[in-house]
Amino acid sequence: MDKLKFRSTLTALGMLPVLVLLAIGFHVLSGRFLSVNNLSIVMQQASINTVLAAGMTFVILTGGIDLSVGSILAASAMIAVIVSLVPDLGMLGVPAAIAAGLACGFLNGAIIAWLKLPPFIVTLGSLTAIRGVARLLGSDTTVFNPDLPFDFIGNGSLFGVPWLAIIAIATIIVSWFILKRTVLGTWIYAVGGNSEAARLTGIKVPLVLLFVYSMSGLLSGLGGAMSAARLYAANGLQLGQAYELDAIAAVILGGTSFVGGVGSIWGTLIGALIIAVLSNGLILVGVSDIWQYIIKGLVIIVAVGLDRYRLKGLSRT
Amino acid sequence: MDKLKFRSTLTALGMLPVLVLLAIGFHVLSGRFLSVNNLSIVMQQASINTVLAAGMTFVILTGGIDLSVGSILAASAMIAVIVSLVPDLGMLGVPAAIAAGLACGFLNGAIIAWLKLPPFIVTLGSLTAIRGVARLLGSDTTVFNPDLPFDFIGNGSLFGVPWLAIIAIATIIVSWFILKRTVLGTWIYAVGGNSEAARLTGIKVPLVLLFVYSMSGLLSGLGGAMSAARLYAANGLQLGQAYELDAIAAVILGGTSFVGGVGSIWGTLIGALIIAVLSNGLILVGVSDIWQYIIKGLVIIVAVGLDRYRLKGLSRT
Amino acid sequence: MTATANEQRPLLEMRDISKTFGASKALSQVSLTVRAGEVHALMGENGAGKSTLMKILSGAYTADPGGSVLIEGVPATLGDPLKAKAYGIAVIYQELSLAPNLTVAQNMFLGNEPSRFGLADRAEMRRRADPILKQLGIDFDASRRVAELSLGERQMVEIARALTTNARIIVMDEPTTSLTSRETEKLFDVIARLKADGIAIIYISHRMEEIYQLSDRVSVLRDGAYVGTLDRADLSASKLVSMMVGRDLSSFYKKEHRQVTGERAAVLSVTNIGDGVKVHDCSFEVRAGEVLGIAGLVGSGRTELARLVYGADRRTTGDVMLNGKPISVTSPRDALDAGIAYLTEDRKALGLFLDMSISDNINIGVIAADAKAGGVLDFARARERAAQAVKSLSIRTAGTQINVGALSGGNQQKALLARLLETRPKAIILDEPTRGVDVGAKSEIYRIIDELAQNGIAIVVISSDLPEILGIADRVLVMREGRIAGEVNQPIEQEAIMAFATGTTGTAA
Amino acid sequence: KDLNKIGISVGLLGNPFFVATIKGIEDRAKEINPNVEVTSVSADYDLNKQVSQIDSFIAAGVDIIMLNAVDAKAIAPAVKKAQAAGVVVAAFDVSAPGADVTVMTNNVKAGEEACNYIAEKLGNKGDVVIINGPASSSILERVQGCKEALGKHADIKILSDDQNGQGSRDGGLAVMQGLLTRFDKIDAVFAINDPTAIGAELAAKQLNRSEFFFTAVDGAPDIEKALASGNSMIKASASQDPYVMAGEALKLGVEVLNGKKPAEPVVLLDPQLITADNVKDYKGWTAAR
Ligand SMILES: Nc1ncnc2c1ncn2[C@@H]1O[C@H](COP(=O)(O)OP(=O)(O)OP(=O)(O)O)[C@@H](O)[C@H]1O
Ligand SMILES: Nc1ncnc2c1ncn2[C@@H]1O[C@H](COP(=O)(O)OP(=O)(O)OP(=O)(O)O)[C@@H](O)[C@H]1O
Ligand SMILES: [Mg+2]
Ligand SMILES: [Mg+2]
Repeated sequence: MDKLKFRSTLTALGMLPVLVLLAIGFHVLSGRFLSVNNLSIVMQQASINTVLAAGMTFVILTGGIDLSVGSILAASAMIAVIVSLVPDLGMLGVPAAIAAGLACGFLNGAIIAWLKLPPFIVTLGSLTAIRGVARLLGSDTTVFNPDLPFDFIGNGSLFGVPWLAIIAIATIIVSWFILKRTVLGTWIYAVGGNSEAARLTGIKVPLVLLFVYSMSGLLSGLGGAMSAARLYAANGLQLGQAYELDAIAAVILGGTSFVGGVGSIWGTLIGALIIAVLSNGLILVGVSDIWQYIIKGLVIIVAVGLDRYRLKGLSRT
Repeated sequence: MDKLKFRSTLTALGMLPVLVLLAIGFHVLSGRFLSVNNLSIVMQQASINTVLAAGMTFVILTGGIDLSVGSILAASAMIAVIVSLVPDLGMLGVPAAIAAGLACGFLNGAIIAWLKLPPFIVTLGSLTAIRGVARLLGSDTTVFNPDLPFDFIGNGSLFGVPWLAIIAIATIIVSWFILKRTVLGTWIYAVGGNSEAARLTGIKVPLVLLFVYSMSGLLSGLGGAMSAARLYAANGLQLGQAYELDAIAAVILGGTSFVGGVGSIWGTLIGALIIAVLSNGLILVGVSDIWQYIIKGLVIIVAVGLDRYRLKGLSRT
Repeated sequence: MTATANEQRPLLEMRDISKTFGASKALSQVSLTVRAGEVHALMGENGAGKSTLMKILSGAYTADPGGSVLIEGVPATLGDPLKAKAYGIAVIYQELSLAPNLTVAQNMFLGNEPSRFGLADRAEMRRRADPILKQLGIDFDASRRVAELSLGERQMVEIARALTTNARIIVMDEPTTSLTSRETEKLFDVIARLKADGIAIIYISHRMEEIYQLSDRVSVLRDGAYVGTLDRADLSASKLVSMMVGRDLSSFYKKEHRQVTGERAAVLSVTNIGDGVKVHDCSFEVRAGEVLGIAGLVGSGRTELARLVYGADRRTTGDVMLNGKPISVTSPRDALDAGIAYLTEDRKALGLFLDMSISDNINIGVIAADAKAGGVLDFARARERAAQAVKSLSIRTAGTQINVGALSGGNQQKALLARLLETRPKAIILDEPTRGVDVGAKSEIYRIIDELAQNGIAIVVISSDLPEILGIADRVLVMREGRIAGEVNQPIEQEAIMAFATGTTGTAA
Repeated sequence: KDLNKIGISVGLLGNPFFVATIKGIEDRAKEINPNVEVTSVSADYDLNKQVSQIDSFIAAGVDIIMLNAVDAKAIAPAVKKAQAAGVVVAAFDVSAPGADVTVMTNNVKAGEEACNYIAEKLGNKGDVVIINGPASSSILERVQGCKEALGKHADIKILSDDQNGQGSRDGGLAVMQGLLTRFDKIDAVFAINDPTAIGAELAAKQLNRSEFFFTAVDGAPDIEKALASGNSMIKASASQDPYVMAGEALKLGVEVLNGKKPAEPVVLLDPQLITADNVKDYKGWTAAR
């Protein structure tokens, strides 16, 4: 029994040991990593990816994938800044961005759920199409608002904790609540575990799919607003390129299975933090850009390897 | 019986109707698309992606994924150009590139097959790490060789057919042969269809996985040589960025299932051609860059949608 | 009882139901009438269309237009599982439909969760789950994940799920295929109670004795068409069989002609094998031409034992010897090379390649040996082997190039068996070889087992079907909690086996 | 204040142009303090990434951030943040609003020179194609300069200016293949940078089209060879000197660090048009210095 308990604790911890190891390693090497200041920077840097990865967790739990998060982020950020330029209504930029993200996600979900097309192709299509829309929104230039009314989101902090980080944590908590405490959450896991079985028990699988892609879109929209608030600007072409890979990496590093049905949102948080710590730590240590690539790649592989090994040592199957 | 036959023909045809429709559409709009000259251009433009997608087909048939193809292509192209600069041994650039690709693929395969780590994370890691190596190879600059000894590969043609296209077709034929005519091919489908059952029937699943990732690496290496021959140059950072998405899109457009076990290499060829026709056709018609994005994205979705609809009209499930 | 049932208005009427899959017709104009409070058995060969008919009832499939379904005389629109549920129809599916990543309790209430304002009420779920599990005599915890359960245990969960809803009609599509007599009895108790409450039960099974024991009426399907209905009073084996197969089927499982003497050399000997978790310290040997039965309750570790011997899982202790020589088995490949073959109990998940052809499925184990230079497939040889196997095992199919997934259960099982036989094994372990297989195919599989034994192959048969074990085994080992609890020799008695299995007599023999 | 730590963030490392800028910065920095620690990172044209890098540089305690802004407008807040943390920001190649010093090529002029050359060579009459690139300020300015130059001549027609060659050989080749099929006659092509021009030239050679010529902007090493060979269709490139440019930016930055305000916060370096005739005197990006 003790062994069982110990094991389940270790499993739940997931990649946390790797994260801690990395943090300590970087601190030893740079002498600055664990300063309050730097930790707040890391949290900020992780925040947008965390929010995207939370949405991605929903999607991957159902066995799907959402490649369009970066493009949705770009389009929403454009909308956030454009709306923020409207006199007096500037604060509406944030809800506008979120609504735009939700709309894009809903569209993805509708096509996937009702037309039953493969998520990879659908979201690859929208990755491209929405990128085009994002560029169109700003006539292919940067839109900029130095007096962004909601800039506190991007650069302010509450009791020393950056707002960006607070939003990210709140996202994780809400996601956790949905996944683990509501009926909908169980359905999401069920659809990922065996979608045919879910259908046979009367779960409306299309609605569940619609929900997860909408959620991913909504959170990408939120990410867009966060990005706009951080940068006071948005650019339809450059913003969010390849963000889907980082988001997916966070989810998978966090132990969520690609085939769906297995995983936790806390794992995703840790995965996102690992990615941010790596990026920040390597710069702090003064590793050159080229070697950053190489080291980052290897660390990702080694981290999952360690994780596998750790679990294997415990079970025998 | 007749209806059955008709149906199976249609299924085998896959996306061919979409391809034909696109080609005719572009020809009507531009009046030039179907010229011999332009078709040869399209074939050339499709060729590298076709070669990558062929390797990707092997991988996806086993239920895996290879995100590192673009990076391997970049590294191999660097090697091709660097070796081509060695006096008298210049022609060795091509085998060197292929060998380098094979080595990278073998590494991916070894980690996936023996350490049993998830392919997405492993190849995401090598996507990053090998990108770093590619940059390192050229000390982060463009290497070029205006007198490339094997430039005929990239720019020459045989009886009017570009060498690039010939290589791509040859790759497809060899892949078809392996998949459909050899024992190994049957094993690949078996592993993708049900890897646990494959293990229980005595198939050495790790060796099969090792083969498919090695194959994908080898073909990425070939792609690198082709790219170098075409451009007389290589750049470790820029070359091959996001090529994995195009390759995967070609495979999935071609009807290969993401969960493995179902699909054909001819479908992949058609998928790659659709992507190339879209890119070329939209330029020919004079659509602006922004709208190219939007239209491309929508066409991809609509194409798969049409395909689904077509198959649905025939069966009732 | 039949008299009162006869007078009742039918609870369910299905009229002229047809179903087409692509180009093939699975059901044509089938009608079925079920009354409240009766157990209505549905019989037919593999592929007769029983499951398809039930899936139409449950809304998993939509029927072709033309037919109708009436519940209490009122036309019902089915066509989606939720609607069927609203009409009070619950189904225990043949192809288990559980989400392996969820817990037992979550699976039981899937789509039906006790909740407040959309929040899952776990306490309530447990409160409602526990009595149902107890009723079925389930001793594993409701918080276990289904992925960790054995096949038999999963089947119990599937049954438990049907009892969570207040259904008026419960369909049980082969609920006992992986259950042993103890679990089956529990199920029968539950069925009796449901019946008393006026609930109609449609019961599908290939086990004749269950049909005799349970059913009030029996309807028979053949090749997708309705053949007829028998009242309990008119029930007889020969009548049923001839309705099902359209011809007479003489006796099944005979073995008088086979005589195994103690002198024959042991082919497969296993000593002290164990994995430290589910199997401990098991030893046995099988002689040439002998059929060794392994019995035990659900979850007693029989499958695990077989997988250890076959090298599918890693063992921590023990040795395997073949023909007196120790062999090193660390993977299924090693076992096959040595001459040990294993038939899995879960043919869909662990056996067949459903998207591949029958020929490929039969040949997959030997294509490498048959291949021409360079690993090029020998199509002619493969075709020949497949055709030969289809003939000698009488696999009923339109051709060897169609997907194995399109075969009925019994024929799939024979195709899988054919694959093993192609490897020419010296010893063969059959795990539930007749799971979900109809009477005709069953007797053919017994005939094949018999032939193999006569050819001097050592055979181990794991089965939850006690009559089957009694019928074909020369000697029976009984497992309990991962250990061999005892051995039963001729004459083999059911009581002796059950006593060892439940632990009511002394320990290992 | 001493110069101990420098952080460099450029749009895309791996472009030889930026490799030269980094070398320029390192060489100048070593002259000032041989033990200086230089960290260079690539923002991959991602503003979010660049802002993160700037944050990390601030946390790492650098003295100067050498900034090649991914976005000439939107980088402003990050620059302000760095300065508030006491870090000097020196921009090069792309302007960065509020930066302590900025040294860049006059991109409008570069476009102008390249296209004046076209106009001159065509006798102020003909059909010109512009191969565009990613919409960054320097590229927008080059196209603007080019259009101004060509716009002066009523008989010069611009056939296409909205195709994106991605600023790479690869993209230039693919786009040019399409354009050549689309237009039967072209008189000249302006490519927004050298790799695009080289890729486009490959397309022309492949299709046996030679009725036109190319000009570009950059003066990259590969174009030197092309120009020197004499048989290239690329006739001119308005060259920049990244090594000098970035080195200059660092020098001015160090002055700011030492409390000396620069006379002119924005220094525009004039491009030099290199052609087959003057290429042998051109000191390229990779030249030893
Ligand atoms: N999804 C499907 N697609 C195509 N054919 C199917 C499908 N499901 C069933 N069939 C076919 O319909 C026929 C009836 O199958 P069904 O599963 O109803 O048989 P069954 O009587 O339940 O047999 P068993 O006793 O083996 O369970 C078979 O020929 C089968 O191959
Ligand atoms: N993958 C697994 N993970 C954890 N426990 C498992 C797993 N598979 C089986 N078990 C457990 O191992 C025990 C033995 O299972 P096994 O399948 O060997 O039993 P069995 O006698 O063949 O029963 P059945 O008749 O149900 O197939 C069961 O208690 C089961 O819950
Ligand atoms: Mg059935
Ligand atoms: Mg079993």
